[in-house]
Amino acid sequence: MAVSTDKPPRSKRGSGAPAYTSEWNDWLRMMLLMRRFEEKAGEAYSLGQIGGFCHLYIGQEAVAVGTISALRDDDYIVSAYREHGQALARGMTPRSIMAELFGKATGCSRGKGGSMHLFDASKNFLGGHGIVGGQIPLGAGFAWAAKYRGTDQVSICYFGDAAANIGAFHEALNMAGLWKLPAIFVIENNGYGMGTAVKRAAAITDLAERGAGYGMPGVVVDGQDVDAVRAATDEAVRRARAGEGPTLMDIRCYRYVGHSMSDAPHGTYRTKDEVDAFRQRDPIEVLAARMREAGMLDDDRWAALEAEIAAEVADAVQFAEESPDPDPSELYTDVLAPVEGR
Amino acid sequence: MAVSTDKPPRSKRGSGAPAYTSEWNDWLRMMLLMRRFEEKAGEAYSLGQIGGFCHLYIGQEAVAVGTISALRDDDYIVSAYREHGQALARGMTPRSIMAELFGKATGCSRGKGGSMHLFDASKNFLGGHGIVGGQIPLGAGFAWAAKYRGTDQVSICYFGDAAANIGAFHEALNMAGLWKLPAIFVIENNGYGMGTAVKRAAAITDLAERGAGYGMPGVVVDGQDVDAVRAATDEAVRRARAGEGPTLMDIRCYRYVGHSMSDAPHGTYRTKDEVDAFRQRDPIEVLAARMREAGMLDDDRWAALEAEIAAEVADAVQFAEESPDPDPSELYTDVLAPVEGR
Amino acid sequence: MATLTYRDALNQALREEMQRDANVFLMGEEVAEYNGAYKVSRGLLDEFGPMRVVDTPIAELGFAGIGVGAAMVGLRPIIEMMTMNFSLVAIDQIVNAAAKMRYMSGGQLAVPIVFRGPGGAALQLGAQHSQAFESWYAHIPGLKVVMPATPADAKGLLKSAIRDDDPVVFIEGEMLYNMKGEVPDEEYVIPIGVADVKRVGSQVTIICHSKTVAPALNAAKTLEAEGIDAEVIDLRTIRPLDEQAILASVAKTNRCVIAEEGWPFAGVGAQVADLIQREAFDHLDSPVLRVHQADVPMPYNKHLEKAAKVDATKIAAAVRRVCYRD
Amino acid sequence: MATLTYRDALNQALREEMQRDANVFLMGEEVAEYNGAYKVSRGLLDEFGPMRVVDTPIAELGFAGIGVGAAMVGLRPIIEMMTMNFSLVAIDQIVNAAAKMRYMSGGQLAVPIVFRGPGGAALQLGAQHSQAFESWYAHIPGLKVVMPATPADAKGLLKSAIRDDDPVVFIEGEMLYNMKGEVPDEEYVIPIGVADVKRVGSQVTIICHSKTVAPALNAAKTLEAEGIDAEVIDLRTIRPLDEQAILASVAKTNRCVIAEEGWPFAGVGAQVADLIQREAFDHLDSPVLRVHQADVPMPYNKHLEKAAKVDATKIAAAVRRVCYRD
Ligand SMILES: Cc1ncc(C[n+]2csc(CCOP(=O)(O)OP(=O)(O)O)c2C)c(N)n1
Ligand SMILES: Cc1ncc(C[n+]2csc(CCOP(=O)(O)OP(=O)(O)O)c2C)c(N)n1
Ligand SMILES: [Mg+2]
Ligand SMILES: [Mg+2]
Repeated sequence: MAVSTDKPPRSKRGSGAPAYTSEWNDWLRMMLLMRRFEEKAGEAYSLGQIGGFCHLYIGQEAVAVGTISALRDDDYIVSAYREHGQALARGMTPRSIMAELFGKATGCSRGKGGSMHLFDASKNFLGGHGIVGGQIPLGAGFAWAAKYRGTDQVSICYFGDAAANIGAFHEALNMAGLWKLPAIFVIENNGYGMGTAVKRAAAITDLAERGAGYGMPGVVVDGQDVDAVRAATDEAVRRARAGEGPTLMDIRCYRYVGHSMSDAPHGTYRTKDEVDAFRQRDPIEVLAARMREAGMLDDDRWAALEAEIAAEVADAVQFAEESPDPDPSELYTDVLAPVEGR
Repeated sequence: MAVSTDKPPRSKRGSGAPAYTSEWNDWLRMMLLMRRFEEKAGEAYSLGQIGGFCHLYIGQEAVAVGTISALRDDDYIVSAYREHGQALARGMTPRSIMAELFGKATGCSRGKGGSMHLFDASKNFLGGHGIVGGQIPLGAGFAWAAKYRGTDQVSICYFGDAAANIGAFHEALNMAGLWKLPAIFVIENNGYGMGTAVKRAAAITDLAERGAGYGMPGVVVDGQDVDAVRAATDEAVRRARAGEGPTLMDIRCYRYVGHSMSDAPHGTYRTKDEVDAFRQRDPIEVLAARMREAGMLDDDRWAALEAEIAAEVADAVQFAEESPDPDPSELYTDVLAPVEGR
Repeated sequence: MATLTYRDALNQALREEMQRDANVFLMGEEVAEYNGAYKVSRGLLDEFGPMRVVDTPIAELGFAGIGVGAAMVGLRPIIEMMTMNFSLVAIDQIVNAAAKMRYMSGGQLAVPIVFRGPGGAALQLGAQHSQAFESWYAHIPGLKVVMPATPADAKGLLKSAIRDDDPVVFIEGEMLYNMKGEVPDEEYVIPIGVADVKRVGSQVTIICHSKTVAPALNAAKTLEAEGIDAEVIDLRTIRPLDEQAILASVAKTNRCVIAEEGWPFAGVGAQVADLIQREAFDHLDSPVLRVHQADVPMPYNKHLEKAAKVDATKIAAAVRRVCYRD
Repeated sequence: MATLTYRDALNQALREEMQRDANVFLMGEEVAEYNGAYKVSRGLLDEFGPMRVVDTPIAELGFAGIGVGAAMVGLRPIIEMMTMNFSLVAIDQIVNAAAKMRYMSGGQLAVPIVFRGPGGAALQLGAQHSQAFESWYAHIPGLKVVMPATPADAKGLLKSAIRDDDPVVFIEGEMLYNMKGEVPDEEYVIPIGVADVKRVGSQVTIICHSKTVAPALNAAKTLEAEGIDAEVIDLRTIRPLDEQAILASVAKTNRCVIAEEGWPFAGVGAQVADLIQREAFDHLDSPVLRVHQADVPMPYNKHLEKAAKVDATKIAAAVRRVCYRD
C-alpha cells in the first residue's frame, strides 16, 4: 500500500471508528496546546533561548493525543527525541517542559536532559531518548516488569519510521512477541527519517507487515484522525491487558516542519506541495470540523481556546525565562546514587 | 508449521525436485568426507590435539553440499563458526582445514584462526566468524561489491536459526532487500541455538516468513534431502544473478552431536529419541538410497568410498600432526599491513 | 569456612540475593534450562522458576535494554553475557542507557542492574572470543566495574553489585570458575571500591586484578627467594578505583608494577600509572612498569597464545627491572 | 594556498580520492541526497552518482558490516557515522570484524576501510550525543585512529586514511567543521602516525589533539605573556602514537600537560602520561598533569556544559602548576 509520503493516507478506520465525543473538548485543547507550544519553542530556539537539537511535533498531534488518552496513569510511556507532544499529552506541565528546553533547574529533568531527554518519573514518562531505536528495548523492559509483577499495566513505546530498520527494533519486538509482553509499539510514521523517505530506507513500505515476523498484529492507522488513532489504541491496550501480547501500530502522520530546528521547513527531499497536501487534512482541523458539525465548537469557543492556550504558553515561556540555572554543583550530582543510597 | 525440532521435516520440494544424478557421486563422496572428517576432528579434540571451541557439522552435510554445488568459483561464501562443512564443500583441502584445527602454520589461516575462523581468500571462502550474526552484514557486503562492480557474482551467507533473532540479521536483510543485492541468506536451521529450541527463541517458528518483512522470498527447504537443497539454491542463485534480489532460505536440518565439543551429544534440551528420529532420514543415507535405486551405488562401491575417505582423513590428520607450529614471530605479524603496503 | 569454587561462590551469591529480594531476576542466554553456559546459574531455574531465571534469544542489545527498562521501574535485573565479548553488540544500552539514565533524568531514575559474565581470554578461543574490555567500561561515568579474583571476593562483591543502586559491570573469568578458595559460611558482603592487599610487602608494589592476581602472587613468591619483598594489591573494583590503597602502598614501597590481562593502549594500567606519577611522583624511585597482553588480536595457536598472555615470569621480570635487579 | 573550512577540506579529500580510485565509495545516513548531515559530502552525489555516494537506512551495525565485507573483497569504503556516538551500535563490526580480519585470516585479507564522522561534544547536545571515544578505538590492535585539528591536516590525513590498507577510525568534530585554515593547492598527503609541533617552545610541552589544539595554542599565548614558553604538540594520530615526538619534546622541556576532550579514566592522556613516566622518567621535573572533560555524562544546560569542557583557562592553569608558577 502507499506510504504517507505519496499522498495523505485515507483512514483505515476513521469512518468505522467510534466517536469519542465526550473527550473531544480535551483532545482539541491538548492538540492546540501542542501546536502553539511547539511554535513558541521554535521561536525561543531562534532567539537562542533553547540550544542543542530541538525536534518539533507540529503535525503529529493526533498520534500522542489518540494513544495516550487510551492509557491509565500507571501505564508506562517511552519515546525518542521528538517527544514534547507525548510529554504534554501525559499531563506534564508546559512550564516544566519549556523550562527543560531552556535548561533551567525547574525543568522536568532539572536542566540536565534537554529537549531530547524529557523525564517525569512520577507520571511514568520515562524519556526522551536520543539513540534511534534505543528506547524500544526499554519499552519492552517496562512491559516485562509489568508481566513480572503480574500487574495489568501496559507499556507504550514510540519511535519513528526510520527506527524500524535498526537492530534494536528487531530484537525487542521478537522478545515481546515471544513472551507476549503487554507492550504497544507505535511507529510514528511521518514518512521520513530526516531527509530519507520510507521507501528509500525500508525494503517494504508497509512497515505494519513486520508485525507478522514477530507474531503480533500490525495495524496501519490514519494519524491525521485522532478518533482513528484512539480506536486502534483501545484495541492494542485491550490485547495487552488481556495478556494477548503486543501490537505494532504503524500510524501514518506527517511533520510540517523540518526534522529539527537545524533543518529547513521542507528541504529538497520533499516538496512544498506535499507539505500543503497534508496540511489539508490537518489533525486539529479534522477534529475541529467534527466538533463544529456536532455543535460542540463555534468561532467564539475557538477564539477563547486560542486565547487561553496563548496565555498558558506565554506563562510557560516566562516561567522558563525567570527560572534559575542549575547550581554549578549540579554538574557532579546524579552520576551515581548518593553515597547513603537513595 | 512445525519446526524441525518437533519431527523430521517433510520435504517441501524433495519429490518435485530435479534429480541431479550426474552430481550424485561427487555429492555422496563429499558428504561422507565431511562426516568422517568431523568424526576424526572430534577424536583429535578429545586427545587435546585441537583446542578452543569446536563445532561439528555432523548431520547437516546436505546443506553445504546442496548449496555450494550450485555456486561458481567466483561467488562469495561466508559462514559462522560451524563452517568445516562449507570449507570442505568449497574445495579447501582436508589437510589445510585439519592443520588449522591443530593450529599449525600449514593451516588455511596459518594457525592463527582456528576452528571458528577458517579462511581461503583464493577460493572466496571468507570465514569462519564467531560473533552470532556478525557475518550476515559481511555477506551483504560481498553482494554489494558484486553489484558495485556490475559482475553477476553471488554472495551466500550461512547462519543458524538462533542468529535470525539478532539485530545484524534485520539490518543486513533490510538493506539487501532494499538494494536488491545478489545475496542468498541461508538459515542452517538445526532446530536449536545451543540448548534453546527455535520455538523458545523466536516469536514465530517459521523463520522463512521473515523474508516478507524484507521484500524477499522466504523458502523452507528439507535439509535432509540434498537434491531439494540444490533445487532451492538453483532458484535463489538464478534470482540473484538476474538482479531480482536476495532470497532467504530456511533449511531444516539437524545436528546429531552437541553444540560444540564441550556440550553433551544430546543434553537435557532434547531427547535421544528425537536425535534418533532424525538419523532415520540421514542426509547421506537418503542420497545413498537414491543412488542404489538408480544402480549407481552398491556395497563394493560404498566400501571403496569409505576406504578412500578414511585414507584421505588419516592423511589430513598426519599432515596436521607433522606440520610445524607458526614461528613465534608470527604473534606480531598480520596485525596491520606490512609497512611497505601489500 | 567452606572451600568453594569461584563458580559455586557466584552461584551462592545469586541464590542468596534472589531469596532475599523478589525484585532480583537473572536473564541471559542458556541461564535457565541449560543451567548456564558455564553452569554459574546451576539449579536456579528449579528454585526460582522461569520468570526469575529467564532464557533469552541471542539478542544481547535487546535483552540488555529490557533489563535497563526493568531496572528503571524498580526491578533488579542481573543480565548475563555469555561472555563479555558479546557485550559489544549490547554496549549502546550499557553506555547510552544504563550509565546515563540517572543523569539525563536529573536524578529521577536509578538503574540498579548488573551486567555479568566472563571476560578476557580462556584457552585457544581465538581473536573474537578473547578480549578484556574493563578499561572500556571503566572509562564511562555512571558505571561501576567490578572484577573479583577469588571465590570469597566473587561472592561478596556480586552480592554488593546486586544490591547497588547503580549499573555494575561485573566481569568474571572462564579460567577462574574452577578456582577453589575459602568462603565464609555466614552472610557477608564486600564493598565495591575497596582494593585488597593480597600479600603484604615492603620493597615493591604489584597492582593486579582478576586473572593477574594469581600470577602476581606466584611472582611474589619467586621474588621472595631472590630477596625482593613484594606487596600485591588486588584492585577488585576498577571503577571507582581505590586510589588511596594504591598510593599508600607506593608511598611505602616506592616502586610499582601493574599487571593486567588486556591490551596496553589506554588500558587500566595506563590510568593507574598516570595516577601514581601524578600523586606519588616524589615517592617513586623508578618508573612504573606495566605487564599486559601482547598488543595483537589473540591468536589461536596455543604457543602463540601463551606468548601473548601475562604470566608470573613476565611480572617477575618487570619487578626486577623496577628494582634495578636485572 | 587557499583558505578553506575544515568541512571543505574534507570534502576535497573525498572528491579527490573518489576521482583517483574507482574503488572508493561513501556510504552512510544522509550522505547523498541531503549532502551530509553536516554537509561534508556536499556535491558528491551529483559528481559520482548513487552507487558511489550511498544513502543508508539507520542501521549502523549493518552498513558498517557491509562496508567491511566490501573492503574484504577489494573495495575501499568510507563509512560515515553521522556522529561517532552512533558508532556504538556498530562497534562489534569495527572491533570484531574490521580490526581482526587480517589477523584471523593469517594475513590473507586486508580491510581498507575508513569509519569517519564527528566525535565528542558540540553545543548542548546532551549526554548521549556528546561523547569522545578515541581512547576506546585506540585500545584496539588492528585499528588506526586519526583525529586532525586543522583543515590542512584534515585533508592530508583523510587522503592517507582512504589509501591506507588497514581500517582507520577517522574522528572529526562538529565544532571544527567551520574552522578556516590554509590548505595547499597542490596534491599532498600527510602520513598517519606523525605528530605535529604546532608551536615550538622550550619550557613545557602541551600535548593535545583535535578540539584541544586551539585552546592549547591560546593557552600558550597567554602563558607567553607570563614568561612561560610552551611547546604545543598535536598528536594528529592517536594510534599508532608518535612516541618519539612526545618523548623528544619532553626531554627538552622536562614538563608536560596533556589536554584531551574525553573522560579521564583510561583516556588517551592516561596512555601518554604512562609513556612519559616510563620512557622519560629522569627528564621529568614535575608530574605530568592532564586536562580533560569532567568525569560525568554531558549535561544539557549550557553553563554546566561549559564547566564540564576543556578550555584554554584550564590548560593554562595546569601548565602553571607543572611549572610551579601557581
Ligand atoms: C543510532 C542513531 N543513528 C543516527 C542518529 C541520527 N538521527 C537522529 S534522528 C534521525 C532520523 C530518525 O527518523 P525517524 O526514526 O523516522 O524519526 P523522526 O525523526 O521522523 O520522528 C537520525 C538519523 C541517531 N540519533 N541514532
Ligand atoms: C553475539 C553472540 N552471542 C552469543 C554467542 C555464544 N554462542 C555461540 S554459538 C551460539 C548458538 C547459535 O545457535 P545457531 O545460530 O542456531 O547456530 P548453530 O550453533 O545451531 O549452528 C551462541 C549463543 C556468540 N558467539 N555471539
Ligand atoms: Mg520519521
Ligand atoms: Mg541452530
